[in-house]
Amino acid sequence: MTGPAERVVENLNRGLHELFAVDERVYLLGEDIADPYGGAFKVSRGLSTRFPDRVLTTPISEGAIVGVAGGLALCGQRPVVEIMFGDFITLCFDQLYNFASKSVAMYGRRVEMSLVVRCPVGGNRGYGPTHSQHPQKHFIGIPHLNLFELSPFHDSSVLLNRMLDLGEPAILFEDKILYGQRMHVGGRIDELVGFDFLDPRRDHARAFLFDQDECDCLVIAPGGLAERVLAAMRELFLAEELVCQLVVPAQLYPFDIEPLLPLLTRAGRVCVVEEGVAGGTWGAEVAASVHERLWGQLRAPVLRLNSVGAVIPAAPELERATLVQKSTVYNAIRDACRA
Amino acid sequence: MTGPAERVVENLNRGLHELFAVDERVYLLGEDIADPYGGAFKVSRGLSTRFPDRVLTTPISEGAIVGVAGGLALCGQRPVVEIMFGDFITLCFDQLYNFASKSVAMYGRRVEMSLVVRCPVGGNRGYGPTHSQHPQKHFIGIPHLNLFELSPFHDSSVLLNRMLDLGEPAILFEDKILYGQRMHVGGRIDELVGFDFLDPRRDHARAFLFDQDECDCLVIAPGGLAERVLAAMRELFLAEELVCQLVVPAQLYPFDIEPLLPLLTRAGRVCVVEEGVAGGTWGAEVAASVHERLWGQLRAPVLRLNSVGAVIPAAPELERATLVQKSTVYNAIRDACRA
Amino acid sequence: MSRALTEPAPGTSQLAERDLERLLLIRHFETALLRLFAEGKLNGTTHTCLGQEYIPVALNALLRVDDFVLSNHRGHGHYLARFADPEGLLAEIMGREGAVCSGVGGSQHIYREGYLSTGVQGQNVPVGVGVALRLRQLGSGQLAAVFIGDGTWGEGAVYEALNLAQLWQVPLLLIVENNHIAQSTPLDAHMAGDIAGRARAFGVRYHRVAGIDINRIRVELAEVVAGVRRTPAPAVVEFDTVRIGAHSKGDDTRDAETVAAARARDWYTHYERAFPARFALADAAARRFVAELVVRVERRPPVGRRP
Amino acid sequence: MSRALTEPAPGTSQLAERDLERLLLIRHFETALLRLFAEGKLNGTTHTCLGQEYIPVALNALLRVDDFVLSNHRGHGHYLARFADPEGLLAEIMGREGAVCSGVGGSQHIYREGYLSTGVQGQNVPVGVGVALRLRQLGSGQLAAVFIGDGTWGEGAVYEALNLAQLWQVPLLLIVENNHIAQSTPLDAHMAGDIAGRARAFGVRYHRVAGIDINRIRVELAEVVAGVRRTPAPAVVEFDTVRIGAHSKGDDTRDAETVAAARARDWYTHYERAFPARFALADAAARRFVAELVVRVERRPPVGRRP
Ligand SMILES: Cc1ncc(C[n+]2csc(CCOP(=O)(O)OP(=O)(O)O)c2C)c(N)n1
Ligand SMILES: Cc1ncc(C[n+]2csc(CCOP(=O)(O)OP(=O)(O)O)c2C)c(N)n1
Ligand SMILES: [Mg+2]
Ligand SMILES: [Mg+2]
Repeated sequence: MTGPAERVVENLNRGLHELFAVDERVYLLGEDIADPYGGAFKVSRGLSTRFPDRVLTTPISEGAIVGVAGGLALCGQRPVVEIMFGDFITLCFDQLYNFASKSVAMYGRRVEMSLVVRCPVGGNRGYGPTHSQHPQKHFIGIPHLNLFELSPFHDSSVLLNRMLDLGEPAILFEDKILYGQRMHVGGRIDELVGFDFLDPRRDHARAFLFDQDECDCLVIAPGGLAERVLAAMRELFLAEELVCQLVVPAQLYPFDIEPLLPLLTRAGRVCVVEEGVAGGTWGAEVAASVHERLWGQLRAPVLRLNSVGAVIPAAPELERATLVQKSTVYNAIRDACRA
Repeated sequence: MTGPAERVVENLNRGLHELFAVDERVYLLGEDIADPYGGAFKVSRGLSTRFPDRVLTTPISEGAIVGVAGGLALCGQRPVVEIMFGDFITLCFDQLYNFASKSVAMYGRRVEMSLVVRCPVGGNRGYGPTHSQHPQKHFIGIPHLNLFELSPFHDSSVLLNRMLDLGEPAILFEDKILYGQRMHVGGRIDELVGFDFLDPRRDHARAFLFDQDECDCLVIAPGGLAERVLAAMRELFLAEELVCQLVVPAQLYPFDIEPLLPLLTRAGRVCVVEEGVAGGTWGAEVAASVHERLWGQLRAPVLRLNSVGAVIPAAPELERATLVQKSTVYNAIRDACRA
Repeated sequence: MSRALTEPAPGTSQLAERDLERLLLIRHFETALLRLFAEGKLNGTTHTCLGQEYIPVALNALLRVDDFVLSNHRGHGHYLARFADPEGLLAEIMGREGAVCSGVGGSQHIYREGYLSTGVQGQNVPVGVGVALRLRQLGSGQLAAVFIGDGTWGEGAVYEALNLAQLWQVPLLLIVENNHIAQSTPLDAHMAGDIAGRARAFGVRYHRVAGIDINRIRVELAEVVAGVRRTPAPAVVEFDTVRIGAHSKGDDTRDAETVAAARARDWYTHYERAFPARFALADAAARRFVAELVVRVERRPPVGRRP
Repeated sequence: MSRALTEPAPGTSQLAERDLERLLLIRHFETALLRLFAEGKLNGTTHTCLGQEYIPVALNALLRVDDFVLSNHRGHGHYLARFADPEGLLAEIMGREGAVCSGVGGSQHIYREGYLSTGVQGQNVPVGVGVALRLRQLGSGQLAAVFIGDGTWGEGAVYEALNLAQLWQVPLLLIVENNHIAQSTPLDAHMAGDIAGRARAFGVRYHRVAGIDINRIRVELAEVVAGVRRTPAPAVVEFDTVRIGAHSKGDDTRDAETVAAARARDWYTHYERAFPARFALADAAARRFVAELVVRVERRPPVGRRP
């Protein structure tokens, strides 16, 4: 491999291009996704030019668009929907909860419903209270609705295919902060940190410090937090000689804890990090599962890190102080391990 | 007290009448709530006749109705919204998430937003997949959005006042199965079981077996499950000599665990029961908190009971087998305590 | 018998045997449901289309077998007009073996190839646009037929979908059964303006059907439906109709006068008056058929019972 | 100078000093924002109303101080036309002390008594109906003025709210700034039919404003606005207008011709041509004022910085 790796947004864009090229059943629906605009975050660049019949730029009608996707899925097609800001997926809740996911099973037989809703989420970009949230947790635990999160470890092409092969609706949450970051490839992040996958499906990426066998703290975090946690990991090692490992799952729900069990058993402490605010979170769910599966084997309860439980302010310094940052992770793990 | 206690639906109806009579800022908005129909579950009976200007029967526009309530709240009024079936609160998600709750804080100062959304929820009534769900968990962890559940222990008049006094939006989930049940009053449920409250605010009702000091299992469950858990409690005692206590909180989120700590410390086991399916639930959140607060003091991980993770079927036998029943609670607690 | 009762009432011409049978099947099927409810043999909710049966029966002849029908909460008639399967539907509603959706869906959630119903108002319109979008691409002349009531125009989803349908020129036939009431709320309390205006606002073709004569309705609508297929383009067809029975089970709180006015428009009475002898025969046969069907289905074991 | 440039352009009459000042304040305020963005001094997003400034300035004279304005994502002009507080708004957008919402809301989420903006399309119409419902009950002649764009008619919430507004006869003034584009999507790709038809579909009074002459607009709308208060009843007022700049920051992908056509309708050019001397003076003053304002606000500490 020569030159720097692709940016995440390039990887995602390429993944979509590949998908469209090989599968005529794939559609993209969303606001302002047509060229030359190519979507608010440029993820759909070039698609409408190459595949004009299957790339439909829409009015501002999030709810109906997901309904349309449901109709296409019923006809055996494979629609992908882009919600411009994940915060607006609130407007699609009914179609996802009461129609698309329900249809898989509520008619007494399995009705295949392949559809993916893509949602740019997250803060640290100064977009303010209604354009910066992490709504993931509100969609957990809906039968037949699958949740994924974009990551710099997981190739988008593989991921999108996997999601569309489920025969059930899925949401892909894409932390906006990722778009400009580089993908990690080849098992090596830098001279200090490598990565591999814990399962044959390559669902769980695991980043580790080279030449360190121990693990003071196993951190579980979705893709958007990877860089912040990696930075904290490096610093915890260099400044505190604390060894962390990071697991980044592609699929958040249903969550497959099995491949993590050996690591969990060996780790002194377990920490789950999310950018969303606490309360009914994915992290709480993971924590409860870890407690159940490792009862009596953990040194301390799972450390749950979330952003401050408040509205996300627009002003940069206020926003930074509200959201989980590298320093949040660093301080919490240091304190927990030193306690 | 002579004669049987009020039914829960009567208590709720009376609570609303009292609210309207003393507070001119209170409104009720909802579909088919006007007399003589009085709402799909008859909760609003008589209100439109007595207070025609403030009881507004609406078109089928759940999203807009909650938006209207937001506007009234901005003007210092105190709207109550009835969503005919809680399953349709999905249509109000945006107004609750991105407007009503956000407005309390996103303008940099506190903006009082008193509004209550009432949602009949739950199954065991044969209404089928889209009219029987428990959407509570999807609303947990939204800053400034408060979640409550109706119960046979908590007087509705007190509860509604408390919710409207928050100055923040709140949702009242009302398990439909409760409407026809009797309120519990006077600290006594029957010859075997009594109840009291754990906190001065009377948030946490606690039901206990008379003359039993030990507690083999402390059950935490929202109001809709109270009768099922009480029935299991009686049977566990009579058939297995297992002593349970039941805590029914009125407020689900934010959840105040403090008043429960003494009980939790003394109980051998802790069990959280919900009718909703597993995954990102209130129960997982409570379990995670219990594990954190009682680390090293519990005999076993918190036992989490949920309905089968599936769509809720319409046919009575299928539905019964899917949802948490008395027998689910009985069997799980017996097995856990005998393990 | 007076002349008025022996001659066809205004607006009722001779029905094809099959149409009369279907009409009466739906009527007696749903009357039986109400009886079963009263006897405590059914749970949940059931929305009968008493008074509206002629709508799906009239439309069915204009639909192709490969069209996709998206029905709503009041869908028994839509189903029975399209499929000769009263047994599968009754079993579904009663939760007995042989249920078309294995008892999971119940009255409001039915699916089989080319047919689907849902219980949440407004949902089916955008879904129908998605189906129609696909059908447009197939270029096969198929259409998506979506049923909604007047009250469902309260839902924003309907407008979002109508806008998309017209922008994308998809073959969507939006059938509005305007029975002038939504549950307990009369039309003028839930709708400002009218349905014609709503279609016009989106530039969507609109046709209003006032009568109950099935043959005439088909003539009236033939070109509208053909246009949806041919152009393709969406169309809104509004039926001015009446709900004779309760919204669900026995929850009718309308005053006697209103109900009487609705009953006066019942196709049943009109056809009975128009063709008394023939009608009586067919009516008795349908009654008998349904009575036997109920007995047969009731004898079956509940779905999901493990022996 | 040619005659065409010295005489008032068609549709521009003498402006009151205050109106001209406000127009130019908004223009230079937003131009400064774009500069700050380009310099990397602002984060997130900012939607300027370049070309549309005359709308809130014209309307403001028709609004009472006790009316409630519900603005949207493109709200700087709405705010500046109503409140003499460019400093509070700039501080908000820059995240500096003195910010009208303490830096929490930012460009899209502004609140002060009688004024509120939100960043999610369509949300403010039902909220406005709620406000208007309360104002109706007060019987004080106050109204709720809600601003939306053409693209926002994609949201079902708008229709749900319009239906309620007309059913309940509340004093809602729905102001539609139709700049023929939503972000990157031209009107004909996002809207079937038109806005007039939509208002008519709900029986709501409708008025279209084509020109940019502030005095004439006020005359045109005086009776419409008075009617909203007096009856009370909702009304839709559509402004046929142009977006001169990008949707947000620098994301304009329109072709040169389209942008040129928009610029040709810019009130700024027209007023400049009509009253060159007076305009130049006021323009220079506004420029200066904004430049100084930026310097002043930039010097302030960021909100929330703990010393
Ligand atoms: C989103 C939603 N809100 C409310 C309901 C409850 N509900 C079922 S049918 C109905 C009335 C529908 O009226 P209309 O569209 O006129 O159809 P009709 O019942 O008259 O056939 C209502 C309010 C629902 N099913 N879905
Ligand atoms: C629900 C929702 N969907 C999408 C967006 C992103 N967005 C912001 S402004 C805009 C275009 C709005 O167009 P229009 O209503 O015509 O107003 P204009 O920007 O032209 O003033 C879009 C799509 C949003 N803010 N809210
Ligand atoms: Mg109706
Ligand atoms: Mg626009």
